[in-house]
Amino acid sequence: MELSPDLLRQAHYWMRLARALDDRGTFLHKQSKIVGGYFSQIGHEAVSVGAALALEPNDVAAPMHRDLGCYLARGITPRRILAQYMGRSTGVSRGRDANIHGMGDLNFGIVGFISHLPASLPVAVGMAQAFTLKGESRVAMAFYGDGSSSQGLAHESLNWASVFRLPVVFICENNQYAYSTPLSRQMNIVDIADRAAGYDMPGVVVDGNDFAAVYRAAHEAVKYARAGGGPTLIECKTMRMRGHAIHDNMAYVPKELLTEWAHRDPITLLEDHMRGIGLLDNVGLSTLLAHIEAELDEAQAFAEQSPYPDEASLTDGVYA
Amino acid sequence: MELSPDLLRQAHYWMRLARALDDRGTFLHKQSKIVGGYFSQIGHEAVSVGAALALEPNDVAAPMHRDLGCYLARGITPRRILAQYMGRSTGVSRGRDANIHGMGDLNFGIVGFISHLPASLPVAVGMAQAFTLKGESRVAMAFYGDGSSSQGLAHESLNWASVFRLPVVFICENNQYAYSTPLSRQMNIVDIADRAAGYDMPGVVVDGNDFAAVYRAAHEAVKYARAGGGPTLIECKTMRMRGHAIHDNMAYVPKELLTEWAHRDPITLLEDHMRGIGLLDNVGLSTLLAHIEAELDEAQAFAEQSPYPDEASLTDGVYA
Amino acid sequence: MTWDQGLHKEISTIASEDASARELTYLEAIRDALRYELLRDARVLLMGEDIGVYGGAFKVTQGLFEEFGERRVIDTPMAELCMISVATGMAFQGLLPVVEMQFADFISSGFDSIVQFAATNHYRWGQAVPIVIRAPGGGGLRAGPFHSQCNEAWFAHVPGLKVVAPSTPADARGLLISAIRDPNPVIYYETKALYRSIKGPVPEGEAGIVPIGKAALRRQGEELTIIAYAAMVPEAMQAAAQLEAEGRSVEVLDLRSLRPLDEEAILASARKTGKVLIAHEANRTGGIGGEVAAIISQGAFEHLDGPITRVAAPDTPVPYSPPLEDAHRPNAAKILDAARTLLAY
Amino acid sequence: MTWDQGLHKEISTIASEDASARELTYLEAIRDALRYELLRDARVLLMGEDIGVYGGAFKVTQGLFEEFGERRVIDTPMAELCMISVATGMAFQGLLPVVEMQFADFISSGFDSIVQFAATNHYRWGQAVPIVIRAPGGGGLRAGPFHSQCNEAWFAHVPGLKVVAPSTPADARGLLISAIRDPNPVIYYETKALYRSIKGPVPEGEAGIVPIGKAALRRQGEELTIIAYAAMVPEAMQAAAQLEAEGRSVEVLDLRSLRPLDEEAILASARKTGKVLIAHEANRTGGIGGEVAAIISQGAFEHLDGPITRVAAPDTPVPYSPPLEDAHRPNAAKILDAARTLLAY
Ligand SMILES: Cc1ncc(C[n+]2csc(CCOP(=O)(O)OP(=O)(O)O)c2C)c(N)n1
Ligand SMILES: Cc1ncc(C[n+]2csc(CCOP(=O)(O)OP(=O)(O)O)c2C)c(N)n1
Ligand SMILES: [Mg+2]
Ligand SMILES: [Mg+2]
Repeated sequence: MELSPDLLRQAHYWMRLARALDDRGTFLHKQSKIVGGYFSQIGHEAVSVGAALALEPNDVAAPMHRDLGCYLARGITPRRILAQYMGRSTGVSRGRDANIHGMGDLNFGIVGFISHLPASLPVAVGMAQAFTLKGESRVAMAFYGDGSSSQGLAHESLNWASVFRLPVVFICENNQYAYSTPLSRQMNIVDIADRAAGYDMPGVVVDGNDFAAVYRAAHEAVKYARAGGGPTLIECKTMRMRGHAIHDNMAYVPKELLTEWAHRDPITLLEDHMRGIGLLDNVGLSTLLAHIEAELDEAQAFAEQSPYPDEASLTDGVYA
Repeated sequence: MELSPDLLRQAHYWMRLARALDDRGTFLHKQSKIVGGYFSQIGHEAVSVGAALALEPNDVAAPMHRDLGCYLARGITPRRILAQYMGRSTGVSRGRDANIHGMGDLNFGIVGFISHLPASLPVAVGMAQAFTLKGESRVAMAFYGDGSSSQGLAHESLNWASVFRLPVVFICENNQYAYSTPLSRQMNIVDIADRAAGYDMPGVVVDGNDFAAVYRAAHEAVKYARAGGGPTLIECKTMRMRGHAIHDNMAYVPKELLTEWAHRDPITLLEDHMRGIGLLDNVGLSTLLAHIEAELDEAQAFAEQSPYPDEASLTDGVYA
Repeated sequence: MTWDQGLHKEISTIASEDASARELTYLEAIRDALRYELLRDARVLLMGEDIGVYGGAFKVTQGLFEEFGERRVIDTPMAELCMISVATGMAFQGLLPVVEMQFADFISSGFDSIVQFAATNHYRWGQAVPIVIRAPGGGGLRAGPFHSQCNEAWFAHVPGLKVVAPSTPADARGLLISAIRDPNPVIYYETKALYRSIKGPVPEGEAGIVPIGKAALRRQGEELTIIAYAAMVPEAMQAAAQLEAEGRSVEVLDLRSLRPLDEEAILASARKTGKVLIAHEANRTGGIGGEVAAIISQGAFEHLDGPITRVAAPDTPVPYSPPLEDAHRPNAAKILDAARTLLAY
Repeated sequence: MTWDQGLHKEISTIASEDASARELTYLEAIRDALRYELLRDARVLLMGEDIGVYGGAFKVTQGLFEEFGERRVIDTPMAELCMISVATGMAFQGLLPVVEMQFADFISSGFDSIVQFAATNHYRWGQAVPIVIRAPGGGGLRAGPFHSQCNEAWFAHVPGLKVVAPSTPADARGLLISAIRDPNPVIYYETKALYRSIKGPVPEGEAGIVPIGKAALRRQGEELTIIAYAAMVPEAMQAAAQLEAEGRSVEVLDLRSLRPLDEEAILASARKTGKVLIAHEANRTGGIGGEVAAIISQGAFEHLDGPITRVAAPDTPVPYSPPLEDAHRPNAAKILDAARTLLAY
């Protein structure tokens, strides 16, 4: 499948935006403008954007904490995200949930993330089952990590989706670590995608730093799901390029491993490709980056000027 | 591997004892002498006895509710079991736990069963990890069913055993049903053993009604585990020949399926084989059965004459 | 009666919808509510282990699979944790799932998803979770530690959840309908020991819907209030009747709803009688009784004429052997004893 | 200080064993207890996510992997439910595992195995389960609904479990040593907000071991008792000091052990002062405060001079935004307010 110039440009924008928003967050955190902890997703851009762009607007996704690109590409704005990080009333969770947690908005088909991993999987399965029961031609996508793959709920979710042949796309982001824990302490196999066979579903391994590879696999899986084929498991091999969260200097990661992956940065790879086929040049890139910086400046200003939630609202919304 | 006459005779005794004790329980339940519910294990004798006999006395097992043969073969006596079913103070749990639950006694390397399936798996994994840490050459065996295989804990346990390469033998008793639920509602695959590949452990399918097949596979797996090879998953294909528990008439099971399996009764199969090689004749069989009936008569009398626990002991033993 | 003798029986009497003054068992009333809601609202569906073809371990859903088909009455894999989250996902997409735990004891296997996920979505990001979790609880059936639990206190502590526990057929129906229509996750504790042991008049149609959060005064009295719920309500009524025969005037308040508690009704009764006894089948320490006592001791302090007294199960698992279970389980006699002491105070 | 600013810091000061009058932080005291027990008893081992090479999310176990090696300090897969059962299995075979939940919030993922399995084995078949589960709990750190929970009440309701929650460095060590030596499963709640914010003298060797089930009278007084635990103890002390400055005499009782509760100490203090305020960081409804109030209202009824008062978090998840979290979290000022009202009663 040839990827259209338009798709590549979109992908480029969202991946650059995710990266820039991530950097902005780090900067704001250093300035103590961000409340509490902060998760970087650098290295994950091709996964989150590649998978998200394979969905239709009417589909749904349950992203995890390094899928900023998915939130953005589906329509959660940097304004709302920065306001969220700053605990403002204009943040996605209106100051209730922390950093990337609880950033859900079903108007954009996004489920709010919950810490307890891999909770995103079964909720996507349930949404997919609702689609099936209602006869809607929609697909649910769920993300989980290599660490999350050790949790029983990962098994229950994949199995449930398989038993009911539900339209779910499981994106496993294998970024080599779960907090400080290397793959060897989570599993005794090389490819998590091998487990798909235990559910009679397709299991695919892709280069998670290659946007086109992620997009193609996800697109295929979405098509298959929508056609009634059932779930697919896509394992994206990538690398978490920062610590688990901002406080973690990841001394436990071998330097060489980071260097190796740094040479395969997903944005650089995409840009090299786009330059090669004449879709990008230096001018185009600086224009885009300037545009993004301006967008983030505006978003930051919006967030900083947004009020904190009124403490009188503390108990609002515990019940619907 | 040729099975020794002695082993076959042992197996025959335990399988016959399990079957007779099971029948006795049904009889006593009809007489309202057994308290509460009652689980039959008919059809499972080759699995529970075949697996248990592959263990050394110093090994441990965490059996489930249809593994009567395992309890017996490891030394829990019919006396204690019938007293347990009758809620007597001489029962294995001293009247505290119900029917086949909580019949644990580590003097015989048996863990007390808990309802919440498949709780037997991780506790066996933990015991195996203790053996490894202490440098003991012991093996832990755990049982679970086709229904239990849908639970996340099954995944976590197999994965944990694999990651730490622990001496565990997982016996999956695929008896076609989980309560009323057929395999097709638990999984979308034919062989649960296929999932072993997802943990890089050997996965074996055996005829669970063939004692020799179960024993050989279990023996192999125990040897492999003891040699440091790690865990093995053995799936035993069998059939639950009664309802889920005694109240269940299993109208949901196709008659033909039962007939088909009735022709492959594990005890008949073993006895045919023993007759064929001259280890059993009619006289030998009647002698054995008479011996077993006498044993059970004595056990029943013991149980019936045993006192109920004193209600003053109600709160004893909540804490160690 | 033990759990296998009778409790699991197939029933031929599906309550007919047109009977005008129906007498239903507690179990039939539950089924009636499920059927009524399934008929009324296409978004309602049932999910659970063995609830479809088999009709459920206790036959509560018997006949519904045949009537509504496999898209509305769904037999699931054996995976409680996933099941709760799947129900939550369905609710996100406009369905109204009613999930059956085979026994309340197994709700602990789905606990994580209930307390962390279902309970918090609306507060965190405004997404309602209209699911119901049916939990057949309680003992007295010789079913031992894993088929007799009363674990409602775990959930009564969790903001975002509602918890109800009916004690009559009418409430069994009326509260279940409310639970299904409630936009929040509701844990519906149904009492196995009441399934077939009690029968009573049950309203039809939109009549008799019981709001969540309202206690029911089962009996008026002046000298003592017994606060109870679920299986302990009939026991409390029996104790109160006996005391009346002895010339004492006792009020019985059936909580029905454990979260939210009907503080107003609790305080009103406590203020009126000045003496309160709380009875529940759950373990004493950390049970609902503690919360009720705290509410009263704070809100009706000046009206109290005696120590708030709790009658509850001692702090052990539910034992199996008959003499042990009988000693363990609170009942009318134990309530009576404690009530006499309190009345004499 | 937020959870990422400071809480996760690497520490260079491993407390030296021979210092005679040591001042340790709360966190150092926990580590000291772990190290002491690891040295003393070869059966003791630690298990958890990221506790080995990394030293734990809060660096509580820092240095122990290096000192004791991978057989004593075990980095595990991310699987809390399995972890608890594995620990139980290890305990069956003579080991004494101390399991770390990365945050107390994640204990719900292992809940099933704690309440159904670990808690019940000894009652059911006589098999002791000497495990400890460390649960770093509590808020005030801008960490939101999933990294701030106080969920001790779930476990305080379960027979067979013990639950402790130290508030001082000395107790952090003394109770952890007791927990490790206890033949029962003990949930050890450690308070993240106290990790590095308090320092105090910590005994060495076999000195200063704190028995489970004994409360500590932190301050004597005549007019009012404040009962608290964990993070609310320093807040209660601050409130009491303020009240003293205003001429009032306030007693502060630190529960330390939540199951079993020290009923004797609770009742003695309630009888003495006649006015009781209970403060905890957990949600109000169904919290430990209810149980304590019930004990007092039953056991010290005649001595009460005012309504038993609770200061606790309102019934919401712990919100993230600073003004919301501050409004949510009980503190000295809120205790003071309530205490003044009660004193004026
Ligand atoms: C049930 C549960 N236990 C522990 C944690 C704490 N925790 C947060 S993220 C994380 C590692 C997750 O690893 P992975 O799934 O590989 O995702 P990654 O962070 O690498 O993207 C852990 C252990 C959690 N969130 N949930
Ligand atoms: C967590 C949990 N949920 C539900 C049950 C109720 N239950 C008891 S046995 C059973 C079926 C078990 O099926 P399987 O594992 O195949 O074992 P089998 O009974 O067929 O031997 C169910 C659903 C349970 N014991 N545990
Ligand atoms: Mg990872
Ligand atoms: Mg089965």
